[in-house]
Amino acid sequence: MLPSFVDFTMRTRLVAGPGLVRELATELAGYERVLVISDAQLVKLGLVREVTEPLEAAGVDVVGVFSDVPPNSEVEVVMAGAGFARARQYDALVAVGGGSVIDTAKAINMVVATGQHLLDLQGLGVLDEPLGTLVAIPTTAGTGSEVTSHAVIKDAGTSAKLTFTSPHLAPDLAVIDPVMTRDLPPKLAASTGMDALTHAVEAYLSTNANPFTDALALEATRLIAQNFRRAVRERDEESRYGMLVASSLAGAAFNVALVGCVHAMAHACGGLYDVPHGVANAILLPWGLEFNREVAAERVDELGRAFGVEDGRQFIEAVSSLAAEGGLPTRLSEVGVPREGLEAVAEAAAVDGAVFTNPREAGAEDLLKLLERAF
Amino acid sequence: MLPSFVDFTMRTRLVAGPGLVRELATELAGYERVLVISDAQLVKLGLVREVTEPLEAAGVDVVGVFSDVPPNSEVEVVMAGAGFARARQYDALVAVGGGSVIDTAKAINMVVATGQHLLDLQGLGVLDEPLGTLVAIPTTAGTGSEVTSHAVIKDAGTSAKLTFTSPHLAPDLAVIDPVMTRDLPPKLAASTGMDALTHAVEAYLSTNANPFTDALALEATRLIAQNFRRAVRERDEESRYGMLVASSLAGAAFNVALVGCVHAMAHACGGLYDVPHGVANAILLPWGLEFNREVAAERVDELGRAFGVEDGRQFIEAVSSLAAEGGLPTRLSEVGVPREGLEAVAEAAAVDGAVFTNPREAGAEDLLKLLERAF
Amino acid sequence: MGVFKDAAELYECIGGLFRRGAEHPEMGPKIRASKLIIKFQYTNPEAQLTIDAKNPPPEGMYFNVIEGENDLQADVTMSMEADVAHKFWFGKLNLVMALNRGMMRAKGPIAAILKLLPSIKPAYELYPQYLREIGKEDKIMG
Amino acid sequence: MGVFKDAAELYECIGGLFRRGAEHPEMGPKIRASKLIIKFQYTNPEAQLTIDAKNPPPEGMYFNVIEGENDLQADVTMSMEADVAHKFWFGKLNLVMALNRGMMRAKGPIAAILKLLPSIKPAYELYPQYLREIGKEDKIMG
Repeated sequence: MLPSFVDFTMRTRLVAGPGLVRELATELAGYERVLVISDAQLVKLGLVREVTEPLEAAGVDVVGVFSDVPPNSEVEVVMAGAGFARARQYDALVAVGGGSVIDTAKAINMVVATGQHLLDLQGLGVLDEPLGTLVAIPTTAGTGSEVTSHAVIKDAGTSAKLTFTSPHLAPDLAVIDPVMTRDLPPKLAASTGMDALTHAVEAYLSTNANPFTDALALEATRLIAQNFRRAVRERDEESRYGMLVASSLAGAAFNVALVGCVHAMAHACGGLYDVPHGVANAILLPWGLEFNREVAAERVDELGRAFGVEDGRQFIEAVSSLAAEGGLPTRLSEVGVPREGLEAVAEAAAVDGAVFTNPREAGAEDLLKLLERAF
Repeated sequence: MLPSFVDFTMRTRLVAGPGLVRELATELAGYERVLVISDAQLVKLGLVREVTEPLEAAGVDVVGVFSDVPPNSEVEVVMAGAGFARARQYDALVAVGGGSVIDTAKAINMVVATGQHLLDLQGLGVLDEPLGTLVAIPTTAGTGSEVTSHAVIKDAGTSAKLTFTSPHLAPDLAVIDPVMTRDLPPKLAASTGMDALTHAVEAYLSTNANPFTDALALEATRLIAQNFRRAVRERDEESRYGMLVASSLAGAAFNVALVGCVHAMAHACGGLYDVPHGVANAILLPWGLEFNREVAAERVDELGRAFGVEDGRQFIEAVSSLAAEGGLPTRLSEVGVPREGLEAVAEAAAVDGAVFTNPREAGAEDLLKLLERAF
Repeated sequence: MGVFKDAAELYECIGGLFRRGAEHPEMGPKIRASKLIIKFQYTNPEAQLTIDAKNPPPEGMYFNVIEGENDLQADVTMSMEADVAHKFWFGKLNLVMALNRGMMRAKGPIAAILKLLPSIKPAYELYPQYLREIGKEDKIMG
Repeated sequence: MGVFKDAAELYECIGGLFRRGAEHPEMGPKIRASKLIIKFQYTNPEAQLTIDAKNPPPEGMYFNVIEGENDLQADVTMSMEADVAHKFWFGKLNLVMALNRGMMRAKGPIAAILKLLPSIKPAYELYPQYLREIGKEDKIMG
């Protein structure tokens, strides 16, 4: 049965290939001055140089590198980045980094184009006009932000995670190249990989899912099954490439289908106890699957088949062992969430936007039960 | 193994749902004056009114309906349509029709925006700037033109089919509603449906295929297997909806992956002997599959599994019987291609653009053998 | 054309629903607790309703309902066609989907609005009931 | 930087290849038969080569190869970076993909160009051979 309403687009043009960052100038033909957004660690590792050197060799000016983006970007960082950008002349922004860097670049792009403060740009459908050209080059295989129209930025004052959504936020170009994840530490490869898998799974189970998002989510699941272990342990180019493509596929799926209760709980664990997003997803995904299987058994089976196992039950087991093999914690008690905090996590998760597209209605009590099991 | 270069985008925003054309004004919020491109038959059947009445009820002006598009549109029709459009003030073009109508609207959009003659706009990457807003509402489930960046227009003078390709040609919005195929005669439902299946199959086997296009092509194949027979025989809303969504999925896949030798031969049969495109595809698809299975056995098996059969061999049989059950001719000899014309068809197909992305190298001699078998 | 012939009718129907909500023993306190000022901008017909749960409400109500333009600083502004709003209050519109489809635009912290969603569920029964009471059965969606 | 230091070097290498092609017993007649005028616009360095298979060719050649600007009316104009052209003539670039990726732009009937593709295959061997002959081994792609 098809859903009564289907909606899909992927505004971002994605190009992927080993060594592709060296050809960025070709993809950016017509652009002469780019401004790079990144973080200090990536500058240190030489990954920013992997992008800027070939650009400069091809005659494109790199007019500045804003490398002050922290792991969870904040409103003030965005405003500082916008100031940095305004002081320079450029015709394209190039984000080199993980989700935080890419989201920051989206936000900077929005602040510069509208002339407004970031806090005044929260919402859905706030932007009327296209923004400046934005290129996203991910250095983790997880967030999918390189192809989504969402950005999440923290308000340091209130600790709230602010959400920005607009079709105009989607990068114009995403460049996927495994060279950019060559230095990814195994734990980060594992946690970001579990984030990508969670995107695929929750997009597929979402009440907003449709044949376009289903197709991409299943393909992402397939690629993750084939590449996750090697990308964490052997870190060879082929498996890292596979994980990056999988992450973008999952991003394109959840960008439209949205996510579900696992993300709702992970957001709450992150907001209240600073649990890294991928780690929280890895811990909670099996429990969320168990919970949703009650109403979506066939779909969980289908995910299992895409993953290369026989059914949904085996899939849940496979997901658990994947996270464990990736060296990730498997219990909330291991990552600093106190038992007495579970109720607050459940309350916050029950009103998180993600919970509204979960296939099974999930109130605070339901979520508390899941959190207790995952504790 | 992932391809060494992956490329994907779907610029068009697609929305689909039964009854959705009645809500077009919601999707077009901010637009006040639309110009409709269609054909006389669709006007007569009242399908154009299905679109225009709710628009007008919602206060959107329909400033004109250009309904002179023939089944295989021509350069002069486009230029006349562009003249018609220039004489009116509008802020969006709405194409209501099959592939010929949608391609004509793309071409009119291009001529109006650039001020050039259509013949001067042939090529790839010719357009530098976005065109005006274009909405495509398909009335057949086959061409996928509502989501592609291609247009094919006939040059009546030379009988050549001219190809126009640019990301800017892709419609901004595709509106998929099964009400629009309610009057589709069974034979046309069958031939256009086989066209959609051929898009999915050839995109999946193309040398340009990638995980994004693979995912969409397999999902299209799945939906066609589920809906084709019913959409032809019972013509119920659900199966017509399924075929329309499948056709758009296949369109999004082949828009990037392109097609193969079946299309190359079908183009030649159409150009030389006026064989309708979907009919030619239906006749030739099993033979093309047989030919390509030599180098892509696993992929043909995978298509078979998506179709709901066990392997590639069964898939080829299923494809043959599907066309026959749809009441379509199964031999070139039945559709006006003379035996002595096969060589010319093979020669033309061997230099058709589509043949360059076929997984197995296909010269004129190879194609001639296939055409003889299909004769 | 649209469901409401003019702003007055919209104020009578949706405004009336909001006033009922402000007196509702379940919904009232929950919306009050949000301390939000939410503006609803309608088109076709043009109209504006404001829920003010920040300033002190009138006697017997948990929050203020204001018709027409005003100078209050909204935390969240929701913009939509009046028909979309009408549909929404029957529980017949998925808010997340409506926002994604661009049928509604939200300016401000959306999370704050989503948090209220579970609280306003009683309104979906209240709306048809209220329309019947005021003799507007013709507007009830099946 | 790029493969060719200036237009003169590009004319020597790619222009030279074209002139060899114009004498080639296999490629020459096939291109001649197309009767096309094809302009190649290069950037980095800026340069232009024209294959004119419409007007009578010089003695011993099947078509004209013209360096630099000219007033001929091209049937097809191909625009690309000089480095992309260099790569193409080693057979290392899928034309369809290059066109899709925007690495090459083609103005005019693309079908006419695609039809020539099978005919020009010998050029992919000829190019490195020719570069070696003129002492430009350093430009040969592995």
